[in-house]
Amino acid sequence: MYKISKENLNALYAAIAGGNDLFLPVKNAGQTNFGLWTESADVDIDTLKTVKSAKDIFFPQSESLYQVRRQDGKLEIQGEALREKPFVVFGIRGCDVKGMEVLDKVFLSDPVDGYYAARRQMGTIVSLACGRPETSCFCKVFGVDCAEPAGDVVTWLVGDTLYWEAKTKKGEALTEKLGNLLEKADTADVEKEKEKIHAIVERLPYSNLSLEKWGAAAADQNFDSPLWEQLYSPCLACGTCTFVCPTCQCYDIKDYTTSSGVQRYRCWDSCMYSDFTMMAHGNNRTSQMQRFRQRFMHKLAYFPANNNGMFSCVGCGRCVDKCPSHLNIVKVIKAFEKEGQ
Amino acid sequence: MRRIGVFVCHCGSNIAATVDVKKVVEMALQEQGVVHAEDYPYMCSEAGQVRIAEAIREHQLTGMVVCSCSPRMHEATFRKCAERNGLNPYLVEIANIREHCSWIHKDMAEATEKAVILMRAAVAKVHLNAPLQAGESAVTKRALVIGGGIAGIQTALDIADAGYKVDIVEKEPSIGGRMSQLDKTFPTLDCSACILTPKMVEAASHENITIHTWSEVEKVSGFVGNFTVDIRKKARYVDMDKCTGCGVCQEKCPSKKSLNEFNRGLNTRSAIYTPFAQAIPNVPVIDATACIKLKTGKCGICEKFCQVGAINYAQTDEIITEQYGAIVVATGFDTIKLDKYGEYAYGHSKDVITSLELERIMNAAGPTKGHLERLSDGKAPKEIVFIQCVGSRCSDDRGKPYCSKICCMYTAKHAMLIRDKYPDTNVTVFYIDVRTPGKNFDEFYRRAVEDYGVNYIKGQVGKVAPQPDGSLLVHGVDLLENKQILKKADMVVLATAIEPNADVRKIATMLTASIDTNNFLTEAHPKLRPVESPTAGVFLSGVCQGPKDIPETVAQAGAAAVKVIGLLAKDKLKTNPCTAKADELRCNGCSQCANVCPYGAISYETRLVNDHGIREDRRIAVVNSALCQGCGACTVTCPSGAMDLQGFSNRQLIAEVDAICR
Amino acid sequence: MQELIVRAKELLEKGEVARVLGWKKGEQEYDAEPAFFETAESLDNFVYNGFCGANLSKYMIEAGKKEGKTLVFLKPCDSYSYNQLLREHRVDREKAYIIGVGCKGKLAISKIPFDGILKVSGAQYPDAQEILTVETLYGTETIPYKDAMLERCHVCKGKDHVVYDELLGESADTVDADRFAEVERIEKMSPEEKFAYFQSELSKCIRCNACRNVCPACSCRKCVFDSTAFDSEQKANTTSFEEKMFHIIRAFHVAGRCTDCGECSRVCPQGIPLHLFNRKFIKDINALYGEYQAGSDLECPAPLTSFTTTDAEPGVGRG
Amino acid sequence: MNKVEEIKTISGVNPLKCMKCGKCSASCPSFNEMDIKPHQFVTYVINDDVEALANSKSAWKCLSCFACIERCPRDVKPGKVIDAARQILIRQRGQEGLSADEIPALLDEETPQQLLMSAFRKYRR
Amino acid sequence: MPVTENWKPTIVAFCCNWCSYAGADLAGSSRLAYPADVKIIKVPCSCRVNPMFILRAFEKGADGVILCGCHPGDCHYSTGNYYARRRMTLLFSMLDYLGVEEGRTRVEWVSAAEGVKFSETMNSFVEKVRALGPNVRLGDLRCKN
Repeated sequence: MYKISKENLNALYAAIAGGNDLFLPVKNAGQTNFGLWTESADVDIDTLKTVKSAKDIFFPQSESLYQVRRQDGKLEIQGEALREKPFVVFGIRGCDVKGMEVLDKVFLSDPVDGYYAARRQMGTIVSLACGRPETSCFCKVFGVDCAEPAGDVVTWLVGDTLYWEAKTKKGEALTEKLGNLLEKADTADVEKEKEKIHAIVERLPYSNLSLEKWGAAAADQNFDSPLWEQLYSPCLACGTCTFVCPTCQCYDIKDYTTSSGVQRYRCWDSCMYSDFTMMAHGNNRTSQMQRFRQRFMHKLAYFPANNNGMFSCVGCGRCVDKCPSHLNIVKVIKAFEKEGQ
Repeated sequence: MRRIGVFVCHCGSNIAATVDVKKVVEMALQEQGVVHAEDYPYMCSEAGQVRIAEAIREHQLTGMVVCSCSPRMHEATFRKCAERNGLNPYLVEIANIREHCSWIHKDMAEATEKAVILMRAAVAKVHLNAPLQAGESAVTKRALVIGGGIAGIQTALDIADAGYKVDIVEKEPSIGGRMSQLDKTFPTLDCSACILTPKMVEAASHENITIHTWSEVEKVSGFVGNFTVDIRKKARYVDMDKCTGCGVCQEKCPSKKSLNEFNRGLNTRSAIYTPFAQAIPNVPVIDATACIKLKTGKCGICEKFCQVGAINYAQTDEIITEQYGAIVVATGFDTIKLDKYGEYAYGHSKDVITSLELERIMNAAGPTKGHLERLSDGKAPKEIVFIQCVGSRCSDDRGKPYCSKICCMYTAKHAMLIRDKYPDTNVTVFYIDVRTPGKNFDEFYRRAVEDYGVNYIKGQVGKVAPQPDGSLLVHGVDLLENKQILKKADMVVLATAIEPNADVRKIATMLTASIDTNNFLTEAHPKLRPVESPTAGVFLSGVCQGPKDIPETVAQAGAAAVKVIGLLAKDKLKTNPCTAKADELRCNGCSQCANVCPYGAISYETRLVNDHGIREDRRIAVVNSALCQGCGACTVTCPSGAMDLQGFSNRQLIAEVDAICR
Repeated sequence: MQELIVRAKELLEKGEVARVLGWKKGEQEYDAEPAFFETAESLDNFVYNGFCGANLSKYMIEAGKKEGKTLVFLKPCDSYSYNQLLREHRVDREKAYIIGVGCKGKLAISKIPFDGILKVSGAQYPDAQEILTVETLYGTETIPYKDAMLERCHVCKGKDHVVYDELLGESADTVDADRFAEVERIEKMSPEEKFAYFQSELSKCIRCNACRNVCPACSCRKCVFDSTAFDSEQKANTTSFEEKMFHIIRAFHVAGRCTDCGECSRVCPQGIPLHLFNRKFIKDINALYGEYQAGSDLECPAPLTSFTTTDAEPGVGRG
Repeated sequence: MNKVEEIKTISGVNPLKCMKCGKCSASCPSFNEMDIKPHQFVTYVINDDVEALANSKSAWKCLSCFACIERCPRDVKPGKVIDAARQILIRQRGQEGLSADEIPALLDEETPQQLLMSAFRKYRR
Repeated sequence: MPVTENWKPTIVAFCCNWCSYAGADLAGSSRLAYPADVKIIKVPCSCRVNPMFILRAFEKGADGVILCGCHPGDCHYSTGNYYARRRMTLLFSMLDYLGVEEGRTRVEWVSAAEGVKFSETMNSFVEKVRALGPNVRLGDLRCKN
């Protein structure tokens, strides 16, 4: 284990950024999101939750796939280059790291998504333990230990000191590169920090949600529940929950005409939208209740059914914070929990 | 996938000299969907159209673009050509590479590049054009003529004689207009009333003509073939059906101090009056601002003396609504106000008068019973000076920039008449130019000089100074002699500029007919469509379109009538198919579009809609395509884009934008 | 709050209304959600406190499609939105029973700057306190009620409802700021500063459409930005200022119709002050075409569907 | 700048607008004193003969009463043209005009005030 | 796109069919030159121009957009340009508010008889846009590669 004092972090960032792109939480107009580090960037690793997760570093909100040009009456197709430059994501929390695992299941299983795979390959994840978990956090429910997140490197911010521990080969390579910026440290402070965090997690209101009613079996059991009709009604059909979610992975593919031809790109889509998966014959889910149900059933029933029980929720709580109508997955889980009693 | 043909016209050298037409053809063939492109010296020619026809057949075109002159010139030509050859006319677009390109650019490379872009925009639009079918609307076989002067009367008579109903709306108590105020007419010197009155009588007695005098047009809605017009019939206070026109009321009326409008305010009339003896209808009106009974409730003398009980003080304005297929504007003219011409002392001296006032003075029914006398002292003038171009041909804000056209001739007429009737009265005319184009016009003017000894001096008058002895000192100049002239005169007559009647702007707005900076109504084309307004179904007759003398006015009145007859002879009109249409799946039924529709073409109905499986009753906008004129105001008001305009759809316009900006 | 429940139960039991549209208790005090109540028992979960900021008027579009009357609770500012929907034939007045509820200013949990909030006291109606006490995982804190209030409440339109069947509860005067001060501040900036400001704010936009979907004026069945027919569909964000089209057009579409209810800014997950777009139009409309408050009545001509012949020319105010 | 342009710039007059109506000459109180008449001024400008205009008697006979300027229907304003001709001359000669201090000495009962004012306008700019 | 001396702006001019398009025709038949940068799109009336078209033009790479219609009061459809006037007044005010350069947008009323005005308007508008340089602020970066 290594450590570096907080005041030297800028030097650390600069060192990481040499040869890598460095993404980390940056504050812009009052909000913190992952962004590219520059010398003038307002780095903010104190904010627990970035508004959007770190998902869009690996799976951008919109990305070009290829361009079609018309040359002398013929079409010429040029694919977008895959990520070649290595990059580092710093300050990613345990829940978001877990979110990457979910995305991997989608994008790295056959057929592999080349764009995503290239980014995963080139990216090194430096996670950060959560010193002050929030009311809306319930990562524990999904087996995430926010005191000891996964990642190529795990870091802890204890007081004015950042502790650094490489966990993988990628992480070790990065650590090596940083040379004597990091100094050796013992683990005592970190152990104490973990204990403190675990104690807080126990006091979180949603830490003990029961997932008994969920999992693969729920696909049949819960689909026709009358609860959906009650739960969905305040839903505005906006995409806030999907866009802040670290695991939502649906996208749409569209064309855009530019001065140099047609650009085909993909962009995040939301199952909450009425035109989601709209096809020539219409829509396979016509009511908002169906769309609302889809989102939660996907996260808590269909996904585990297809992925050995792995839920596609990581308990980050962003949707709990951001839903304009204060609807969220916690309320859904609790409603089904009560139903049984 | 569209199969588009692009036809590039050289227009002789009009286009080809500045635009590389071969290059445009070459670039057109690069465009998606373009299966054929060619250039030709004159696409609009018979031979050019044959080539288009062949291309349509050979390449089975489903859309075409003609790169040529403005669509205002030949869009109709090419659309008809397409239609004849089995291609819907609305699948044709014009790229205007002449007026908007070759004629304004000098550099060939630059002009060619622009022509290519304009071609691309048209091709992009054609991709999205839909075949449209013109609808039909019925024609109301009745015409409205606004204004009952010689122009309006002649137009109405010609239309009526062709067998169609015509209504004349005249704001004065009688038809007749300016011509009824004139004494004699040039160049024949026949009596104005003698030739006008028979026409007035003919109009009044014509079975197809309805005359609304003392009436004004209040509101116009609808469109060509189907106008709906509200006419305000002002309270006359005299029952038209009962009155016999005996005239006793006018004699007995104690309120006699109102200025006589017909005599240009040179004398007074009673509160109940007919403007002149031959008035049609010969039914008086009561001037409510002068009538003692109407103002104070006391009097009622006319009622007492009226033997048929025609007086009705309780009458009020009445609005009648009528349907018309065509509207003719014949609102005529007035002389301009002279308050900005202090140097001519008009208004300071009673002996400085306008020519129109002289007409009344010379007229036997006028304020002096036809005796030429000074209004100040009643004496016969021995020296009369005429000043030409008062307020005409002025580039400052005091007058009008145009030539009033009639002044040279009527001044010659006045001078001649005076010299004829009063040989010992000297007449001097100060002129800038004497303009006498017209049959027998110059001869007429020369007679004034040669046979009647009228003294024509070239040079504008600078000032008219009233003298203590009652005479007028005219400061003039003789430019040919290069001498200044100071001339003592007993009377000065100003050839005052004429201008369109003050009401014409209001009427033009109601009709949405366009009007120029001088308030003359604009013709659809200055040479080829001189009696039509750009607004379909609205025609122009007389001076409202531009200065004219009587024969020209009558000729134009007849021309306007022919256009109206041509329109009314049709049972159906093809309507513009480029109308708005609401997409029922996206319409919110919010009514915003109806609020901006100038034609009331949008209504709402609740109907069952199947929106991708959701079936529900929805309030949906419905456009009446017979009423819609295709302005597109509704389309922008519609936030969801449900309302769209056929032929100028959102996607078509965006495609053009994209093509230009790419 | 209790009186609202009593009255709602009464109307429900008498059969005068088929359902009640109000706010339902959430997991915390501050996450009440809009909800339909169809039985008297379910009303036990009804809540009305300082955190019930959600404007319920837009839900009345859907409610209007259901059988029978819906009782809806509208705060004074919500009633403007309802009126505007009424004017646009989007709701059926016959199918609504409107109780105008009092409002003492609504709170935003995001404005309470403490981590790990567990409990907030002082926001309970009708006994809202001047100081809120906030229990958190990391200790107890206090904050003045006013400091935690939504921006819109600082520039409140007033305590009067513009449409209602009956009124319940008292309102408080919460105005302590000038509605147009922020717009004016931006107007005074140089073009470069303005652009930098909006670029910074709009670059946060994630196109989640929360602002649009919560907006009572954005009640289109199919938004142009979801519609391929106009070739205006937009889902992606690709540039630093890419959302301008969406936000400018959205503001334009609601210009003259936006009641300034402030829901757009309340729900934006990225905290973009979206009301500054709408308020700019409102300010311009007031200055150029006369004072106009959308939703205040059903008759007077709307600014963008009317005109005078002497209106200002485009570009008015430019140098 | 040549003289023609100069005179156009000083006077602000477009001589081509003149339609030769003669209203200026009819209005001019100094007409009989002038060798070149007011309606002819523009002709000299058009014919590029500013020299003759500047050296004419008219240049100094114009009273600057502005009657022609007021009444000109074509916005040609001969008074301004002749004034501009004078200006050109004065500029050539340099500063040797009447100054305000000299006026009291020149005053006498017989001299109309208007004449003095116009003289001042003419000679002192 | 770098600003070079040879840089030419892209200008979209929306012209109503009845007045301004005819005014442009008159400018053409009178041989009154204006820069070839101006490309005219015909619309039936100025009220047909949706603010979206204007933003779209900018997004796709236009450097200036001008809207021409009949003079207020002279609209062929009687009221269209009055609505257009309000819409554009508000839109332009918003664009100014967002920091878009004022010279990039303009509305001008040009009648069918005003060929001279059309040409002068286009000349002055293009001059202004040229001075401003390429439109960056409203452009969509996707169009600029």
